[in-house]
Amino acid sequence: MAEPVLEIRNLSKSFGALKAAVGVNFDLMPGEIHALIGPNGAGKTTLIHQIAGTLTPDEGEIRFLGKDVRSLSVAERARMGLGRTFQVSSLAQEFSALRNVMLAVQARQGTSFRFFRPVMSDPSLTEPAMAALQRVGLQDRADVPAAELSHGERRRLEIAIALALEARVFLLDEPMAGMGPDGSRELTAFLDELRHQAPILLVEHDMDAVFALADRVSVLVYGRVIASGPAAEIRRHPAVREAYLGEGA
Amino acid sequence: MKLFAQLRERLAGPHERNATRQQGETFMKGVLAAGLSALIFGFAGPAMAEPVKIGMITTLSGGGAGLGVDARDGFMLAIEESGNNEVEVVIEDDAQKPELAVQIADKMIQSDQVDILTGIIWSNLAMAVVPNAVNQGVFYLSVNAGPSQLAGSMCHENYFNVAYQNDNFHEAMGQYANDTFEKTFILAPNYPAGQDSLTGFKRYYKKELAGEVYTQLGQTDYAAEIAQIRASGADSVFFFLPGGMGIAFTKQYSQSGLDIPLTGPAFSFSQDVLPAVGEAALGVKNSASWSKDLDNAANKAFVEAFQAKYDRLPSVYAAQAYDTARLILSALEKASVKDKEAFRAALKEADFDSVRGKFSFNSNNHPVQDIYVREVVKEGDVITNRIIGTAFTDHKDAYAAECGL
Amino acid sequence: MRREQTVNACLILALLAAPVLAQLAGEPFFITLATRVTILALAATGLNIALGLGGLVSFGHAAFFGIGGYAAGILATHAFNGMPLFLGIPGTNQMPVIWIVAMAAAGLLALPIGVISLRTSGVYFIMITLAFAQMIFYFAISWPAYGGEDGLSIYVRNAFPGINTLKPMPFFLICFSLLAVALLVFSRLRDSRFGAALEAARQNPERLAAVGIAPNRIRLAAFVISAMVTALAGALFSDLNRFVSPSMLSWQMSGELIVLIILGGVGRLAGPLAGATLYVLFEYALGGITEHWQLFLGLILLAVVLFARGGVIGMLAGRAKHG
Amino acid sequence: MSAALFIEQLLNGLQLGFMLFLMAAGLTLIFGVMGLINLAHGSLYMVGAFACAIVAAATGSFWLGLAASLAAAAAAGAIIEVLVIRRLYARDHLDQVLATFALILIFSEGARWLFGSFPLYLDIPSALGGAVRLPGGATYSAYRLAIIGIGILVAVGLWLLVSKTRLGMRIRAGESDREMVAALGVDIGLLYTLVFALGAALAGLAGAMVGALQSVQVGMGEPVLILAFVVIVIGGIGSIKGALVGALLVGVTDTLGRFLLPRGFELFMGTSDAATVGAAIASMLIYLVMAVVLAVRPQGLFPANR
Repeated sequence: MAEPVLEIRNLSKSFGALKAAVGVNFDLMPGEIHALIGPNGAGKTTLIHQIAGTLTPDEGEIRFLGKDVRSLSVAERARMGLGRTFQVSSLAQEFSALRNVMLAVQARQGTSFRFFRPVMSDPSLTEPAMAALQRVGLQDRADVPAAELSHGERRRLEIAIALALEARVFLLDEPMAGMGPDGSRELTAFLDELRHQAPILLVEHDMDAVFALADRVSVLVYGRVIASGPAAEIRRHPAVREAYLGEGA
Repeated sequence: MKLFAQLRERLAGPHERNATRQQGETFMKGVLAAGLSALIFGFAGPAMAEPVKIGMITTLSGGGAGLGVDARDGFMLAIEESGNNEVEVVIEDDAQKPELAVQIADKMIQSDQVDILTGIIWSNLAMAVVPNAVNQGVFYLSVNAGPSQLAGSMCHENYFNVAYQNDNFHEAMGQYANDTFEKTFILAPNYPAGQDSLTGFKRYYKKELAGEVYTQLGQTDYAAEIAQIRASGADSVFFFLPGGMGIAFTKQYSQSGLDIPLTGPAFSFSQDVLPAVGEAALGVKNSASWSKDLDNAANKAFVEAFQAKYDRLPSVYAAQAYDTARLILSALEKASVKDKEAFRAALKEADFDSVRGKFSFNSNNHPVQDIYVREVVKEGDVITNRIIGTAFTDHKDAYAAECGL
Repeated sequence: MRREQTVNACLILALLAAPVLAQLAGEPFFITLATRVTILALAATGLNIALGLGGLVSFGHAAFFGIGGYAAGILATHAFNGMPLFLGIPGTNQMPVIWIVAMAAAGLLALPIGVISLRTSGVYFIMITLAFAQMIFYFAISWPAYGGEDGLSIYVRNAFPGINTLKPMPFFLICFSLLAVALLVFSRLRDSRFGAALEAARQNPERLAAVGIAPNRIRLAAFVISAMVTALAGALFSDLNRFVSPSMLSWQMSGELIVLIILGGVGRLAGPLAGATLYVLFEYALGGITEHWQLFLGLILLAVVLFARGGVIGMLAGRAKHG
Repeated sequence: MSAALFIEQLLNGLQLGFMLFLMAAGLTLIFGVMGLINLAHGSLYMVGAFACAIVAAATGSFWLGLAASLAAAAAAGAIIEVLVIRRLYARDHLDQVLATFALILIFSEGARWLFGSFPLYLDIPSALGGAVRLPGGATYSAYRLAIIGIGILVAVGLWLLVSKTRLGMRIRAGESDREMVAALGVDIGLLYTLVFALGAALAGLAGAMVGALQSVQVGMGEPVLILAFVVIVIGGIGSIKGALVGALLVGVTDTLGRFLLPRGFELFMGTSDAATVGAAIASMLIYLVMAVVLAVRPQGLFPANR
C-alpha cells in the first residue's frame, strides 16, 4: 500500500470550552479525493487551518509527505506543496487575475528577493500563470483586477493559484460555495481531472458534488470524526444519517 | 518644516520650538528716509556712505516668543533713538527651530546680502547659525546666547557676544550660594545647557550638595523632584529651568509649601515671565548682568524710553539687545561695515554707554562685566527685581584661554 | 498609467527648472528651497517603500532620517577635528563615504527594530515604531558627546570629488541626482518580483503566506531598504543645513514624512515629490499671508483626507492601476 | 532613602497614572467601540483646560471651571464627531491619523488665534491648597490626592457604566458587532456621538485638573497624548482595564525611574555622571517598557477582542 500524502493523527484543538477537534485521525492517499463533510461549526475549516498552519493544534500530529510539519510556518508548508483555497475568497484585490497567479509562480520558483527585473515582461512568470488561468477558463479575464471579478470567477482564480503552485496536495475549502448549478457542474468535472495531478482534501457542503467526486468521505461532528470510509458506505452509515443528514435511524 | 513644529514644541516643552511664523518686517521706512536725506543733504559723512543691512533672526512665536519680542523691541528702540537712517533691519522669526534659523540665515546672507546678523536667543540655534555665518564673512553679534564652544575653541574674529557667556549667571549664583548657604540642592534639565549650568554653578560652589538632579527636557510636573528636595535636608535650592519649565516648577514649589530659599539664574525671573509666575516668585534670588534699578544715566534713560514706547518694563533680554544695537551704532560712527578690519576694531573698542554701566570685551570677544544678585519683589502691583548685591566684579568667562584670538 | 507618467515627468522637470530659473533671476535662496524639497521628497520616497508599497505605517522613520543626519554630522566632526572615531578609524568629509555609512547604520538599526515591530500589526505597529524612535530621540537629547539637544554643526559642507558642494547649485544637483536614482529604484522595485510580493503582503498577507511566501521576511526587507533611503536623505539634510539636531529624530518629523506621502499620493512614484513640493510651497505662500497659516493647512489636510483620496497625484492622474 | 520619600514618590506615580487614565480611557473607548485612532484627543484636553481657566477667572470658582471643562470638552467632542469623525470610521488608520492630525492643527492654531500664545492663569482651589499628613510620616499635596481620588471614581464609574447600564450594554454590543446593534434598532450614530463626547469629557477633566498644576497653554495636550497612546498600547487597545493597568504602570515606572535610576547608577559612577545617565535612561524608560511589552505580547497586556 502506498504511503499517505497527508496523515493526521490524534489531532485535538479547543477554543476555551469549544472543542473544534477531538482526537481526529484522517489521511489522504495519492490520487484520491477525500471529502470532509459535517454540519456548520463541526470544525472543518479549523481542521484546514491546522493543516495549512494558520492554527496550531493543541495535540496530535500532522505529517505531510512523511514529514512532521507542525513546527513549520504557513509559508513553509505552502512551499512543500500544500495548495490551499479559502472558504471566502482571499486574493490580492488590487492585482489583476494574472498577477495573482504570477505571485504563486514566483513563490514556487522561490525568487521573491529579486529586486529589479519587471515581472510583467518576464515570460518565466507570465507564461505559467497564463497557462493556469487557461485551465480554469479565465484567460480572457487575465487583466481584470481581482476585486472586479465575479464570485464564480474568484473561486476559479483561487484554483488557478493552487494549480500554479504545482501543489502536491490540494486543500479546497468549499470551492462550490455560491457557484450555482452550472458552475458546480463544471467545477465538479474539473476537479475530477485535477485528482490525477495531486490528491484533494475537499471540504464541501454540496452533497451531489461530494458523492460524485469523493473516493472516501469522513464525517466530522463537534470536532469528532464519527464515520470514515468509501462514499457509498458513508451514504448508508446510520450514525451519519442521524447526526448529519438529520434522519431518524 | 513647520507642520509638526508646534507639537514638537509641546513634546519638548515650552523651552522648545514653535511654528507660527511671522514674516520679515522690513523696515523700509529707513531706506526711503535714507534716500531722501541723501538727496537733500548730498553727503552723509564718510562712515555712512552706504546703507547698512542688519539681519535679525529671533524667536517671535511659540513658548519662547517673549524673549525674542523683548530683544527685538530693545534693539529697535536703540536704532530708532539714534535717528540713523542708513541702517536697515530685516527681522524674521526662527520659531525657535534650528533648521529654520539656518534657512533664514542663508536667505539673509545670500538674498538680502546683510552685513551683520544678530538676534538669536537660544544656544542651540546659535551653534547652528553662527559658525556658518561668520565663515561667510558677515559679522554676528549675540544678544543673548553664549555657548562655551563659541567662547573657546570655536571663537571667531567676526563673532562678538554682547550678552554673557552661558556659564556666567550660574557661576554667579554658585558664588552667592557659596557665601550664603551650606547645603544646596541643584537641578537642571538633562541637555547640554543644563549640564553646563550645574557645572558652572559648581565651579564656584564648593560646599556640600544636598542633591544633584537632571530632569527631562520639557518636563512640566516636578512633584517627584520637589519630594526629593523635601527629603534631602537642603538649606537652599538652585535651579535652571528655562521657559515654561521654570514657571511650572516655581508654581508647584510654592504650592508644595516648602520653605527653603530658591535661587537661580535670571532666566526664570526675568520681567517677561514674572507675571505668569505671580507671587510664587517673591523672594527668589537670581543673578543677572543687568537690572532695571542699576544706577547709571544710560540705564535710566533706557528704562524710561522702553516703558514709554512699549508700556511695559524691559527685561534683561531687552537690555542686552539695546546694548547690541548701540554697540553697532558706535562702531558705524567710526568705520564702514564694508571695511571689515576697521569695523571689527571699532566693535572691539566697545565705545558706547552700556546700560550695564561698564562693559568691555575680553580677548575672545566676550564680555567683561559685573554680575549682580537680584531679589524678586513687589513694587505696588508690579512684581519685579531689585539688586541686593554683586556676585562678581569684572567677571570673565572660563574659556577665553582656549580661544586663539 | 500614461497620464501618471506625464504628470511625474512634469513634476521632475519642474523641480529641475526651478533652481535654474532662480539662478538666472539672481535669487539663489530659491535653490536652497528646491534642495529642501528634493531632500524631503527623497526621505518620503524611502518611507513610501514601506508605507506605500508594503502598507507598513511606520511612525518612527524620523529615527532613520536622524541617524543619517548624525552619521554625516559625526563623521564630519571627526574629520574636522582630526580625532579618530573609534578603534583609530578616522572621520571623513567625503559625501559618498558618508552616504554609505549613513545607509549602513540605518539598515543595521532597522533590522532589529523591524524584527520586533513586525511581530505586531495595525495600530500596534504604528505605536511600536514610534516607541523605538522616541527612545533614540531621548538618547540623542541626553547624550552629550555630540551636542545633545544643542545639536551638532558641520562647519564646512562635506565634499564630493570634483564638485564644489559649497555652492548651492552643485549641491542641489547632487541631491537631485540621488532623488532621481531613488525614484528609479522605487519604480523598478515596485515592478519586480519583490515588489509584487510586497504589495501582496499589504493587500492580503494570508494569501501571500498560502502561496508560500512568508510576508514578514518581505516586509522586513522592505522596512530595511526604506530606512536606508530615508537615512540617505537625512545625511543630505544635515549637509543642507550644515547642522544636525535631535529635532530630526522627533516624532513630529515622522509625522511630517507621512503627511508628505499622503498629500502627494500613497504608493505613487512621484507622490512624495508632489507632497514635498506642495508642502514647502504652502509653508512659504500661506506663511506669507497669515501667521495662523497652520489653521488653513489643517483645513486643507482635512479636505484632502475626506474628499481627495489619492493625494495630488491621484487628482492629477486618476486612480492607481496595477498591471 | 526614607520610607516617607518612597511613599510620596509612589503617590506621585499614581497621580500621574490616574491622570493618564482619564486620557487613556477615552482614547481606548473610542478605539474599542468605533475603531478610530483619535490624535485630536490631546486637543480636547486643551479645550478642558482653557474652559476651566476662563470660567475660573470669570467667576472666581475653580469648581465652576471644572464643570465648564467637562461641558466644553464634551460639546467640542460631539461637534467634531458629527462634522468630521463619523466620516472616518470606515477609513483605514492612515486616513484617521492624518485627519485627526489636521484637527490638532485647527484646534491649536484656532486657540492661539483666540487666546494668544501666552499661558492662561489657573491655580488650584484654596480648599485643596495644603498638604495632607499621611501615616508613616509622609506629607502629600491634598490637590494631588484629589486627582487620585477622582481617577478612582472615574475608573469605578466607567466600570459600572460599561457593565451595569443599558448604555454600557450597547457600548459592549457595539464593540462586538455594529451591524447587529444597528439591526436591533439602536441609533448607532447617536451612540457613537455619546461615546465620543464621554471620552472627550474625560480628557477635558484631565486637562482642567492638570492645568491648575502646570500651565494652561496652546499645545499642552500633545505630550500627554503620546503618553496616553503608550498607555493604551501597553494595556491593549479597546480595554478599559488595560488602560487602567497601563496608566498606572506608565505613571509609576516613569516617576520611580526618574527617582531611582540616578541613585542606582551612583553605585557605579560619580554623582554627576549618575544623574545624567540615570536621567537619560529614565526618559527612555516608558518607551522601553512599551517595546518590551509589545515584543512579548503583540496585542498588549489585555487584548480587547477576546
